[in-house]
Amino acid sequence: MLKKIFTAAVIVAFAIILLKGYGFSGPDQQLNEVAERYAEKGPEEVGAANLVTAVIVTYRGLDTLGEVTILFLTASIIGFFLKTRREDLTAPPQVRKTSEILSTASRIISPIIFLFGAYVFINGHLTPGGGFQGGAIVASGLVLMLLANPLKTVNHKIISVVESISGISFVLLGVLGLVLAAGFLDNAFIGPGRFGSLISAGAIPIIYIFIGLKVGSELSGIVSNLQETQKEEI
Amino acid sequence: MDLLTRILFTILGLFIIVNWGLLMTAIMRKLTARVGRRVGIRWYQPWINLVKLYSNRNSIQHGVMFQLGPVFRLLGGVGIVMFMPLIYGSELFSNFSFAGDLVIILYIKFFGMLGMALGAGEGGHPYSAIGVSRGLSQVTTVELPFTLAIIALAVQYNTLSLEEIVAAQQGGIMNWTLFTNPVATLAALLSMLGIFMHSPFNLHKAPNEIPIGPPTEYHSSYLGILRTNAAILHVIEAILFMNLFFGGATSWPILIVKTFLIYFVSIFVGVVFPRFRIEQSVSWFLRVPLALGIVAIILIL
Amino acid sequence: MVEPIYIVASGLGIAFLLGLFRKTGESLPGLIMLLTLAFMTFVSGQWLISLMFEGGTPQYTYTAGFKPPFSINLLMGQSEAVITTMVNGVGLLGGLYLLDRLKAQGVNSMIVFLLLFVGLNVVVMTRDLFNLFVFLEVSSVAIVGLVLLERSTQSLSAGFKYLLATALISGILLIGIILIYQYAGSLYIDDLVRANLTAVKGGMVAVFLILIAVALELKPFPANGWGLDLYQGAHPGLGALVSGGFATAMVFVLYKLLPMAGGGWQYMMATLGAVTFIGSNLLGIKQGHAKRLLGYSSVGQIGLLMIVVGLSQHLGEALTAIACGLLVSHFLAKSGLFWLAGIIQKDGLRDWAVLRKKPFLLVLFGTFIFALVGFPPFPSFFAKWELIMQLSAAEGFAWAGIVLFGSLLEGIYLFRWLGYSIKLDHQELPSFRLPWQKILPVGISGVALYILGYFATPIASGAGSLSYLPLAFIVLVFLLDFLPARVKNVLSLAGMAFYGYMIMPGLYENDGLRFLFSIIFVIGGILTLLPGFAYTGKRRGFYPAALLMFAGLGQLLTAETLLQFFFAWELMTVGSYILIIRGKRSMRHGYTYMLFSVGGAFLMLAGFGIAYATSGMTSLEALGQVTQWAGWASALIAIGFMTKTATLGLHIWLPGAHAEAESDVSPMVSAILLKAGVFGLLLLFISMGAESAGSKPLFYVLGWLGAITALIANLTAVFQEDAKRLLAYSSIGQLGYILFAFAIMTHVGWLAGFTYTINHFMYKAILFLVVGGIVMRLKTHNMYEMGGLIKRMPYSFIAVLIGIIALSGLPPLSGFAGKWLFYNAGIEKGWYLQGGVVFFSGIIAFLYLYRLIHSVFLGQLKDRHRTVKEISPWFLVPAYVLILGIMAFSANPEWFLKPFGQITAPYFPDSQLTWQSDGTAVGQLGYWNGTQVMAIVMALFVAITLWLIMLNRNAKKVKQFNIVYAAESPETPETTHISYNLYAGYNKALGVLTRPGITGLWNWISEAVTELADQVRRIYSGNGQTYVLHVLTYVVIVYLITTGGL
Amino acid sequence: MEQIGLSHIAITTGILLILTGLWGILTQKNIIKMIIGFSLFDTGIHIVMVGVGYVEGKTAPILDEAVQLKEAARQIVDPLPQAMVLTAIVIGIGITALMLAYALRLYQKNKTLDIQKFNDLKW
Repeated sequence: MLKKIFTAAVIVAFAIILLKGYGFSGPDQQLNEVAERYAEKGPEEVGAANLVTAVIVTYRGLDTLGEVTILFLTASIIGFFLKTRREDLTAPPQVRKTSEILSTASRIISPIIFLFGAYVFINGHLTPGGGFQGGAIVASGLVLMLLANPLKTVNHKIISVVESISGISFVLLGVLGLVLAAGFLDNAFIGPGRFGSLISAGAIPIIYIFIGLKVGSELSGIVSNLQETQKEEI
Repeated sequence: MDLLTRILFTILGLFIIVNWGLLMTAIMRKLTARVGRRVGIRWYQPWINLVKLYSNRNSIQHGVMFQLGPVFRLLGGVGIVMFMPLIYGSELFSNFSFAGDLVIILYIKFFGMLGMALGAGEGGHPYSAIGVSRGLSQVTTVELPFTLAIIALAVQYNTLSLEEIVAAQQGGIMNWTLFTNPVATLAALLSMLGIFMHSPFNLHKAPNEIPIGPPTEYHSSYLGILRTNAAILHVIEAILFMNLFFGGATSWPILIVKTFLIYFVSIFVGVVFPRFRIEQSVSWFLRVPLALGIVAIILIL
Repeated sequence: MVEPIYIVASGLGIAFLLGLFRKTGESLPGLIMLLTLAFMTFVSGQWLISLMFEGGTPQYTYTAGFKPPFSINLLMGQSEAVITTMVNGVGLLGGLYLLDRLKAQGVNSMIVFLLLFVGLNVVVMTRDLFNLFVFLEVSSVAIVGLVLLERSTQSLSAGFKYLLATALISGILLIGIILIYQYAGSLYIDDLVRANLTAVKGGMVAVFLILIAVALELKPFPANGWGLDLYQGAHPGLGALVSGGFATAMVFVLYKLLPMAGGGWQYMMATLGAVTFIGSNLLGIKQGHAKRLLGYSSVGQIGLLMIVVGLSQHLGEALTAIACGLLVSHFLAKSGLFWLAGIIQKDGLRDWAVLRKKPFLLVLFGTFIFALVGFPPFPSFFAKWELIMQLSAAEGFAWAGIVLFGSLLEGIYLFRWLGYSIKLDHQELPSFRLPWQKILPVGISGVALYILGYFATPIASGAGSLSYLPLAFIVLVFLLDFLPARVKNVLSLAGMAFYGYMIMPGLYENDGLRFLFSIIFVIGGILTLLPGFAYTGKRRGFYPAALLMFAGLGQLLTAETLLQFFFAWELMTVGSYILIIRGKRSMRHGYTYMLFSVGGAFLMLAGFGIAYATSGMTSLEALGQVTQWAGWASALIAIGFMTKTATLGLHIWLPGAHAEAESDVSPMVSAILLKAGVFGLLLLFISMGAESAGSKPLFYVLGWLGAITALIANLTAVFQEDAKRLLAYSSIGQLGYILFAFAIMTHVGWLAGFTYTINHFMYKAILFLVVGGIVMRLKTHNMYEMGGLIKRMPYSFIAVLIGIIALSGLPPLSGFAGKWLFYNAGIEKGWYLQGGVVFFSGIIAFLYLYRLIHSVFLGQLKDRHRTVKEISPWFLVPAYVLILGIMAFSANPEWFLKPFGQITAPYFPDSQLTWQSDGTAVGQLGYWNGTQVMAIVMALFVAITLWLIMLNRNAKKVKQFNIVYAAESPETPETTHISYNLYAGYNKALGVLTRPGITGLWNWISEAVTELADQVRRIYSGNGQTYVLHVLTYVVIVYLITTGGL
Repeated sequence: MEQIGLSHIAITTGILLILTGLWGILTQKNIIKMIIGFSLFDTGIHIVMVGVGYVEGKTAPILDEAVQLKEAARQIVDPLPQAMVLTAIVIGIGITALMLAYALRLYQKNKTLDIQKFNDLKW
């Protein structure tokens, strides 16, 4: 009890610190220097209609690379973390049967989900969304499939090949930016295209496709690994 | 003065000291016996003893150090004589005191003690070792108040030369250290009791327990040397005190009277008090005499 | 020149590529991973060389070519090059080390490994706050992943706790970043530094949150349970990476971000570092688990670096050098230690005794320990020196004190550990495998420490022309350690002789004082090396250590600057420590010796700091130019030296150390080594001067200290049963005299001091040599087990006899000169009571000296010693050479005292000793003619001896037990030889003074510290949730302290 | 404060979520619940991030028909926090997944999810 009171006191103190930090000075009425420049120069420098994408893929491309790396890292860790006891698996797992509706629906919806995911990451530079969102959507399709058929095993080889190839491609595109254009991850080594159309914003759509594939395969890998580990438990 | 004359006079002085020492020993033993209602020895008994010891032909030895023990011992006693000015104002009887001052006398004393201890050690008798350990233990604490008194004197007279100390005490009894610095004198006199190692501070040879202590294994001429040395020591240490505290001596008769009286003090105390155990005597010297010694030092600070 | 971005690109690309190799076996991916790490190391190393040595310009890398703050940029500057090289280097070596583990876990683990280093590189190079966050997360996640290399429950729970804590910390960091963006509108660190955010109300909180998060990543005490658990639970290979790689990078991040905040915050960071440094090292004292201990030590060292970074504004230009020196030492040493832990696979500190089976690992272990504590010739030594100097120069004495105190605490457990591994009694020592790829990284770390130490020398002020020549020779001897002892002995003697030839003529010309000590150090060194011929076998480690000690001693004399002096001092300490701990039961004593040495050295260092600060000089003359706090400086330095001279209170290390050392080591450490402290004190005294008002009380106190030391030590010596212990206490007492004599600070006093110094060197060497020789023959130290050996060892007896006569100060031998000078000096000075105490101690010396010679040589010979031989001539020869020295001094004191007078005259021109034409020395009070006394005594001796021989020419030698024994015949020597507890009565009366009160005090202190450590460490309950609470509470409390309220 | 803006609501909500998450992390003994706490904590931070980037009365930073290319700077909200929040979310996902994987293994080893039971390493 004493500990809880203490904990509460600490949290309250922390809350006060946060409130002081935020200050509630009222929202900004205009953009700061950095954002203003993104808004003004972004379209011509990067050529992406979605400025968030421009920031993510180009201005702060290294963040994105790191972000992809973290997912990749997590997937790899979970891969070697959860996999090793596969041999111990003796009795075939007992699973509750899934409902007819779910399994039927998944067969219909899954391809649409995959397609939707692909759409989202291909159009990342134009519309809300992008590689991550698209990848997540793709992975959610896989989750649906696994829910419908828990005994289904995913082909890890394909996943890892897709994951690796897209990862390497991302890095290589970045290096191409360095070699052919102004710097690492510069998208301008491919012509800018027409602003607002699908083929625009230089290498961004290509990068986003790889990111999408990578994120999708990584999330899928994580989910399927977790799911397989659970199978041994049952 | 050439070296030969000096040596001859030193030997003469030594001869007088030995004989006076033997006589004094006899007188004191006689006195002690009378106090104890005994007859006591004849006055010439010490000479008889010496002659007997030196002429004893039947002798054994335990090894080189055993033999060297008495040599060292006598060296200690004679060494003090060497560096001690005996008669004030007499160039002839100042011996070799030009080679060293009071400090050398203080330290050469230990030479004999160490020699005795070493020789006794090789004798291999357990009583010897016990006696030595007791004797040495006591000596350490005896010397402390004595040293303090000497420091007080050295400061008082601003010299460590015995000759100069004696010189400073000339010209009347009131110039004696006894009166100019009574506290230091008292401290030194009390430690003197330990220096002479008579009762009550004679546990090192406690006759009833470890018959004669360190020299247990010594006999014949070895013992003769030790006895000779004892006679010398009694006198020469009394001379040391005389020189330091009682104005020195300007002639042999004065020397004899003064040394007798000084020596008598220790005999007197010995007759009155029973023997101390070693831890008792050690602590005793670290109490009263040491306190006096420290007071003597504080007075000169 | 390869662009720095390729470090990142290659790492990431290869990591992704490795994903394709998941099914193809592990060897190829392993190789690729190592090659990639090698490439990364190569690139950063290339930049390092270019920027540091070739004057290259820093390189900015802009994402997509846009300038910051609009894009992320990476900077490869000097510091970045250093740090990335270190990080990548540890990655390469660590990868090699962990290769078999990684292979066993599959390609995925290699990916994780590689990504850890990609993350760390970006963390170091990036100049964008959010980017830093992202790649920090990459590193943290990778670490959490690598925890799984070990699959125990322990490592799992450790990893999870780590994950919980870092998730919270990164959350806090993220909040800080977004707030920063809100206020500054930029994430570019340089912008943020310019923005002066702390002036804005909320901006201060933002900066606070970021800095506190970075600080928390450094695992500050006490909010670091999760970090410690990780160190303990994870594979030691990972521990090396976290400690060597991650922590290194994070310290740099702190350095990079701290300028965002103002000065007050930097002090806050330094304070957090100080708390961590002290707290963590304190807790280490109680720790018994090797890896966790390394964790404590790591955290502590990082705390030290936090102090350095926090106080950077006071360190000026020295900052980089200091930080790099500390960082690189910690980095190499700690990784090396973690790797060692992985090789021997023992958790208990005591089990590290197995290292003994592989001496070269033991050497490496010792190297790491010494490097961590900051001994020469490692970079940390120079860095710590410079740190203390700069802190002092900025009057940051409290900080200097904290640094030194924490280092001392660290030394406590590190040296205990080293002692265990060298000497702990261990029943069975299992052997262990040594795969080359595990040894290689450790070896490289060790060697790198030495090499970098050499190059780090110029860091420190006053390094000047520090000579590494003797060290090079020692390395040579070390490499030849496989040769038999005799060959090495010849080599060592040749080296010593050459060294003497190199330094002594110069000293003779210029500096009598140093020449005098060079006689003790060099000639004494040669004489005490001679007994080495009595040993067979290889005596591994002996010669390098002995030479190290002598090299240190020699360099003390040639030192011109404070640093050179301190360098030599520490070399000597290391050498002597190794020598001492070689003894059979020396573990505890070597340890105590080391602790006192380290403590003393740190006090000295603090004193030097004050001297440097107030005089602005680096040369030894600085000691005399202390304008402020002179009393403090002198006292600190004096205490430092007095730990070496074993003055009362600081003496408890000596008896055991000297007594348990090997037979030929005891004379080295007793007769020679102790004089180093004397030399130091002399330098100090000279520079203080007798007349300066501030120093008088100090000398007065030192005089009393010397007197009391002499008294208590001599008294204690009286009651010893162990011959070498007796001599050891005697040394303490003699050093007390020496201290007393020099503290008198008059001409005659110094003459007495020199006389004692040179005499103690001679007779203590004789006594220890002979007693050591006897111990070798008899295999016991206990005197009551000896007796009657005069019959078997007459030459030893004579040597000891002369030794004790000289020691006791009886005329005519040389010891008397000391006594005589004492009387004159003491009375002249007016130190009557102290003088009385000293003389009393001198008389007490008779007791133990008699005990020594009686119990060993006289009395009854034991049955089992009837056939024992005379001690080895290799012990006797040096002893007799020294006897010649004593005899020369005794026969003609002028030869010695006049030069002493010349040495002393410049410092004390008044009241000198005058010499008459016949050789009589005349002081203010007394006079003394050594030559005449010698002649008189010798003449008397001859005469009496002849007389006695004449009288007793027929004396018959009798058998052993033929003594007057109350009509019985004693048969066993054991019952007849009175030796055990010889001075029982004395003990009853005065033994109370020798009760080990001081030892008790030190024991109490050590127990109290240990108990404190034990209580404090209970905050690490093991509960991950509590750890998270600690983290949050830490944030709140630090906030409260920095802002003074909510 | 003149009026309660959208961003204030978002930020207050975010902070409340952060605190709720912290309470969960610090008081729940069940590891899964702690992980949920972390998710809340993360989500709270993400909301705060978005809230900070919001500029009153402006629209998403996508230059389509709704936004004039020339007037973009005056019509859109700050795109940077949005980019950052995306990254943060992904990182959060990674960490959550890792925590869950750990929870799984911890449960398999000790058959418990009580955080207090995993204290064999201490002091």
